[in-house]
Amino acid sequence: MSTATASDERIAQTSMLSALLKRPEIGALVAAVVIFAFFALTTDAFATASGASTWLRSASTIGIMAVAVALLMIGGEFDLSAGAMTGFTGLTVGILCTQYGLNIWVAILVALVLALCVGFVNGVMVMRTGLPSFIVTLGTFFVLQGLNLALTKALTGQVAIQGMAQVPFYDQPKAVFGSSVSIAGGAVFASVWWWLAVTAVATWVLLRTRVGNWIFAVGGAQVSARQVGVPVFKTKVGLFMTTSGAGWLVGMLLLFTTSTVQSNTGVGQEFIYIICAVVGGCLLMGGYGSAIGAAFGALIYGMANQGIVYSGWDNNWLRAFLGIMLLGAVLLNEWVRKRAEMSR
Amino acid sequence: MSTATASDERIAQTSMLSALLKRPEIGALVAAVVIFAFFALTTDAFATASGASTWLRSASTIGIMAVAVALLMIGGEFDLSAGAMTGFTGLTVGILCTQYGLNIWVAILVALVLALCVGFVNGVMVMRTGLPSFIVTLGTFFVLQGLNLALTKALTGQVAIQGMAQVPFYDQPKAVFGSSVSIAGGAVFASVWWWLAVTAVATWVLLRTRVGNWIFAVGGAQVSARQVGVPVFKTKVGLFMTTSGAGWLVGMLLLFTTSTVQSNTGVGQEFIYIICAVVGGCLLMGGYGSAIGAAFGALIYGMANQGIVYSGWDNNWLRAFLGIMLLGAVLLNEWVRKRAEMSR
Amino acid sequence: QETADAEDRDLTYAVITHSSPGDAFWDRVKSGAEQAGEDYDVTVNYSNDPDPARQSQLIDGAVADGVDGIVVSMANPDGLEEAVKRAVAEGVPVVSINSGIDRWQEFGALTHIGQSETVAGEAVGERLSEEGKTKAICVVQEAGNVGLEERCRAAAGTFEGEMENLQVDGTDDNAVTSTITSKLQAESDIDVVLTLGGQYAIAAVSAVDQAGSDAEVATFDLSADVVQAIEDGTILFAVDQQPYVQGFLGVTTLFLKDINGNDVGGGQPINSGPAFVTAENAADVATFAANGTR
Amino acid sequence: MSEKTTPETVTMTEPPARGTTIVEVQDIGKRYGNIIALSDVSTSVKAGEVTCVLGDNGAGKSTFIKILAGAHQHTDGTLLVDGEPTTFANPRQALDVGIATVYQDLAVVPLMPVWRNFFLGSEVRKGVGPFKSLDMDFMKKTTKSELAAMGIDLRDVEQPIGTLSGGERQCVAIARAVYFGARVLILDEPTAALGVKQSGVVLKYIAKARERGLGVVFITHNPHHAYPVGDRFMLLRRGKSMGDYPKSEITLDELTSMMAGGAELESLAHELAQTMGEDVVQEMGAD
Amino acid sequence: MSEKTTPETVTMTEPPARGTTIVEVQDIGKRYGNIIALSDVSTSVKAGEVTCVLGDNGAGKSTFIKILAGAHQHTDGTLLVDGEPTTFANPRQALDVGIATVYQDLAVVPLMPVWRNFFLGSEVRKGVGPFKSLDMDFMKKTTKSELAAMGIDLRDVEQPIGTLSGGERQCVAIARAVYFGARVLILDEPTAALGVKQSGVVLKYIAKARERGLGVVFITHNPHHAYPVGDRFMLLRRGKSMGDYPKSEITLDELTSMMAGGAELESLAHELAQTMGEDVVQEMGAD
Ligand SMILES: Nc1ncnc2c1ncn2[C@@H]1O[C@H](COP(=O)(O)OP(=O)(O)OP(=O)(O)O)[C@@H](O)[C@H]1O
Ligand SMILES: Nc1ncnc2c1ncn2[C@@H]1O[C@H](COP(=O)(O)OP(=O)(O)OP(=O)(O)O)[C@@H](O)[C@H]1O
Ligand SMILES: [Mg+2]
Ligand SMILES: [Mg+2]
Repeated sequence: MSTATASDERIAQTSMLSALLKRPEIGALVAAVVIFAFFALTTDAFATASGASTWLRSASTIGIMAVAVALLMIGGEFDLSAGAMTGFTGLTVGILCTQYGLNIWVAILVALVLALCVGFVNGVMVMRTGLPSFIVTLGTFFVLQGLNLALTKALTGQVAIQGMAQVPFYDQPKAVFGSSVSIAGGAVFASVWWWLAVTAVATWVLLRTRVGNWIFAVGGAQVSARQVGVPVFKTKVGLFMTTSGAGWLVGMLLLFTTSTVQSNTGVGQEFIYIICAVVGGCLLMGGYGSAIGAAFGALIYGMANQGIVYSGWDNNWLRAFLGIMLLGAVLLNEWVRKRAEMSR
Repeated sequence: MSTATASDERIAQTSMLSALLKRPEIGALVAAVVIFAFFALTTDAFATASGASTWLRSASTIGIMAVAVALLMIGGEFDLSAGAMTGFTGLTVGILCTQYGLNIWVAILVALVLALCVGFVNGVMVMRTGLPSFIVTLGTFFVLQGLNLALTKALTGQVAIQGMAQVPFYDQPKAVFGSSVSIAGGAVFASVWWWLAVTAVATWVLLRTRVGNWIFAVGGAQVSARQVGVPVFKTKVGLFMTTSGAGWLVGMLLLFTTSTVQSNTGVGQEFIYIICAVVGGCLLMGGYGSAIGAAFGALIYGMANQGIVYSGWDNNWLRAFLGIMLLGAVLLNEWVRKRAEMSR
Repeated sequence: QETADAEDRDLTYAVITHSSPGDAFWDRVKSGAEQAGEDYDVTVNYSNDPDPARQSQLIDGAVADGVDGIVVSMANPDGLEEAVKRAVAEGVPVVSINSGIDRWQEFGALTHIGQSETVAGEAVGERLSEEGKTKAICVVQEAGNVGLEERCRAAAGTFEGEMENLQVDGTDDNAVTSTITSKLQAESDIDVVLTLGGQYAIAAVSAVDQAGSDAEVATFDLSADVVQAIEDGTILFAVDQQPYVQGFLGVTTLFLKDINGNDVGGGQPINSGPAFVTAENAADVATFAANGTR
Repeated sequence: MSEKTTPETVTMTEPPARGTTIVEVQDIGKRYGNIIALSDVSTSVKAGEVTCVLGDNGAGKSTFIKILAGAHQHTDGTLLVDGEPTTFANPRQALDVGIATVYQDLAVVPLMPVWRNFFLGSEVRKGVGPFKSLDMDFMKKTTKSELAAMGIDLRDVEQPIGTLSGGERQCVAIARAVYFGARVLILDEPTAALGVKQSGVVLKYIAKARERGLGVVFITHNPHHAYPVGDRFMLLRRGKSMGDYPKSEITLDELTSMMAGGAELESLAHELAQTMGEDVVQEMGAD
Repeated sequence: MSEKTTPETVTMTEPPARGTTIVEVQDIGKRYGNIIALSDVSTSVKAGEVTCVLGDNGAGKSTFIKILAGAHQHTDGTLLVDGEPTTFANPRQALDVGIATVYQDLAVVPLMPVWRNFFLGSEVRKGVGPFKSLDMDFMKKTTKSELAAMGIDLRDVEQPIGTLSGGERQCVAIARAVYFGARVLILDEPTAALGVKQSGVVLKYIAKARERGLGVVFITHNPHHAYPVGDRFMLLRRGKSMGDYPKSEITLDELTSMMAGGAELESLAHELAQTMGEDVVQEMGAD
């Protein structure tokens, strides 16, 4: 990747490895390996096929959102409605199918369109009013949260979708979003494949396409990007729509894996996504980061969460352990990154 | 305030009012007035003395934290542990008094020292590691949340403090933190006075002292501030300690107003503080904002929250209403600010 | 699964509930389960998550971990169906507690130890009607929580008067008090405030006082302060679902199955409550409440 | 625009006939809130001509060219492009009619690599349909060679542009504008941060662009840079135009003293003489 | 430092004896990761002398002065202040020994008003004990008058500095350093964004500072600015020192051709001649 003139006396040394070490996700990768090793050595179940199946599953849905949120963050914006969006789309499909008997695929499509609309509205509001996205999407978050609760209660009389599995053709989307295949004795859920696919596509877009270039630019220096002719408006609105689209995907994965969604599904998760993205090397102020790093961040989170349970530590301390582990991972991450900087 | 040469032909017009309109809090002030007027006109109880007593009370504790968080945000940092800190200090005092029979004032002092230590650690970690404060204080938040639950449970066998009112000398701190005086038929709680005092001091520090100058500078351009000799480290650590000190104050106010604290007190509130600060005109990336604006932000939040109850709207929609109101307030805020910009 | 004899008690049970962190009710379930673990010298791992997807991951995780039995609360049975069935298929005995009375047999659980939020809620609704109340608010401290919503819904179902939910922000005590105060100010004909947790009852008492209303307070769940308040007459009654029993019996059932092959309940669900704590019997439960076991 | 594939040193397409007016402004003005940064300025940019905009600090030069570049919208007067009244909603529109700009604050994204900055907004792609991806090799090679042509020998085009020296960054911005400038090239103090050699290269570029029939707007504080390449000189003072002179009507000395505000300069030279000695002031005077 | 209350135009305290070495560097070097920006540079800053640092873009000039200013720490060699080996942990320490700096990127906080930026880090206060508050009137007045002395007539010192023009911002940074510079004044391309008049004022300031016995380090690309005020000329190329000449050993022409890299400049002039005509090149050559 490096095109440096090897013979330049102003460069101390350079190597193939050092190019890799420059990548923003390297720290998260190392932290993930360390956490894996820790739990693999201290607990029995963690490194088994069925153990891995559990933490991969829990990392996958968070990971998909984290990758989308990472793109948005690189583009310099936040989406606090991302968590509630996963519930919103799941509830939409659930209500349309169980209460109104709509065809399940049509319901899925309707949910997608609604999600994209919300993303579009978020983006347009942010760009047109000049308000920080943190506040605009917080408003959307509250609205979605209220809708999720009030509409679900009003239409189903409950706060969770029931009887989804009895809906006609339920098996078809279930195969796409909620099935699992057994590999070496552990179930690998569809969400894991989706996660891999989303990460791969996002990485390719970010590093190899024009749009990726624009995302970095609008996040790093919006005025400058505008001055050299980057379509800032379109790029940002597109990013918001990508995030809400990812929310739809995760909503479907949740709905068809567990065959239910609750009105409070996803509430509070929006920060987990941001955390994963930051652990994965994204800058909060935008302009720097990686999609694959966010995926590693989600993996760290998923592994820590499940590993603590396997360790059998007192559940009341769960949060404290999680906090310490998170800080540890980020510190390790930073240390690796600094070392990489030095040796590049 | 303006020292512009009145006769400069390059300035279109200038006035005393326009200097006021330039202030970052002007939008929040207008939004607060609008929300007040709205609920005063549409509900009976809102504008009565006892009604005002209620929304002032709920705004006050949020307001104190919002002001501290606003200072920190102007200084370019976040503190996600601020919410859990209010619970942490209250629980500390509660446990020390009810379980260990420590003198109540000593317990209050111990809690203050602990809070300041946490703030100090937050600040030092952020400055020494170069990690974003968003992540560092998130770690602290998790740790505090875990401690609050696990320690309270381990030491008291409960998840909330019981029997606080029976502690000796309970009345003394109650008078300082938890009393209320009746004004025009409505009870004004001690927290409201504290809120006013904190806002006034913070505003003075921000606009009229050297430290205030430094706060704006470290938030606006840390490298530049360092280059001209601003003690960046001290300023930022001091800000973190201020925030955790405010967390202590609010913890005391909660403990002595309700005579109990639960292990999940304050969890999730950290974002409310940030929201209030942003509604009050603070920039998320730092370097701009106002303490008094954050106080208005808290007022808006408190009024909206209670006003919705007074209006008797379907409570399931609470969040949706709150979201719409928040967006409305911020949009109004922005509109006023833009107008002010134009006419300055 | 090996059949352990009384000497070889190297047993591990997982208790997986749908509680949110720090919830007082579920804290007592946890205490009961852990006490049982201590008494029988078996390992009890408690974990919880209100999200059914996460909860079913916890169940899968426990199965992967090779536990000897699972105690699970099924607030949202649809969401847990696959995970519970998988566990049963793997030969892990499952006992459901608290909620899920309609589905446990279908999922292949050993038994169900109740009672659910529905039963408790219905009892409260009836009781309030008996007290001659006509207009109530049900204070929900966590929006969208399945268990809390169920309590209010069931209470409203049997209550003869009018009952409305009031959402409050349970993590801000000040806001809880203020919001209840506002509601009482806005609708002065409210004559009872029903809260869903001990702490919130205390806040409701001060809110009633603040608003100058003559509503009374009733609550789910106990705490030392609540018992004190009942004795003082500021709280009308508290309904004790005896959560400790649910945790304790859940583990006991698995334990007996393991060491003795017992089928506790004999294919029927077991009831764990509810019990009402009023001014008459408050003194009897005061010490237990202070211990955090009732 | 992004389909260029010939790695020529300076690529310019569509040169209009020499002397035709490409851009014209009439009584144009700009306010920021109540601050009047520019008012009543009229001039035109012609193909094959270099218009130098001169003036004190804060005179409104950058404001003026930001209007031409589409970065700001004028609040008064008219902007005509090819005779049509126009308001550029954004710089993209200006770029699309062939106006490329070097901003005084350079318009670079500090954290992005040099080559990505160079091609930002006009990326070169290869492949077909939805699988079009960046032609990274070509872009890196072009960046390196374009900069080398300006005398900047970059270690690594992957280096974030924020870590370059001030002058190196300036050169990237200039090379970019020259590479993409199709009809009009606007340069706001391009030589400010440059060494003598690099300044010479920039002047050469300006001369070449003029040669090829581009209209050039050139802002500088150095009369020695402005006079050799300029065809017309527009003077701004405190947001107002003080005149628009063809080269034939003005000498270097007149230009210098106009830029410095005439009489004032002399008293300054006098003062400096008292502290540094007479001989020194002669050198100064030449500047 | 912050207790100044005399609103003089240029306040300088503690002038050391002329000719004493204040700051000295020996074989100093700086790496950023594996990039060697500076290596083996030795020179000294003496009281009452102006040291000009010259060199191409990216030669390492800014890196060098950032080490003197405490903004970066050197990775090799020694920095001596008053003969003592020192490493400044931060710019505050350098300021405290009387070294004031104008950075190439100016070190201003864009959103803060001009007057707050001017006094940032050295605020003037009044009142006693914990109730000390900013002496806002004095600071505003001083800011306005110091800028006026440089020929910048500011509309409003409350204006955020980010809305000033490039040159106006530059003047604020210079005026601030001059005002607070006690023993050493370091200026990194101070005149780059300045008009002819403002440049003259800056040169006058440098001469005055020298007169009062301050050590000055002056970086510029303009030999016409460097030669009149400089006492010694240090040339950097690609991070290495190419020599350190007293004024007596060098003429303006030699300096100019050294800065431009000798032969290359002539071929450049030749090229430009072909496009612009002979007479033009004469002017160019003089630069
Ligand atoms: N933070 C950094 N990381 C990596 N390289 C850097 C960094 N800062 C500067 N450099 C490199 O060090 C070299 C010297 O930079 P410096 O800013 O000192 O040059 P300069 O002589 O001031 O140039 P100019 O005249 O253009 O301002 C440059 O090639 C630059 O790319
Ligand atoms: N966004 C803005 N808001 C308010 N005033 C502004 C803004 N931008 C520029 N100005 C003012 O407009 C005037 C003209 O600025 P401009 O940048 O056009 O000057 P300039 O001629 O380019 O100066 P220089 O030679 O120093 O770059 C300045 O006095 C500046 O303070
Ligand atoms: Mg300019
Ligand atoms: Mg430099």
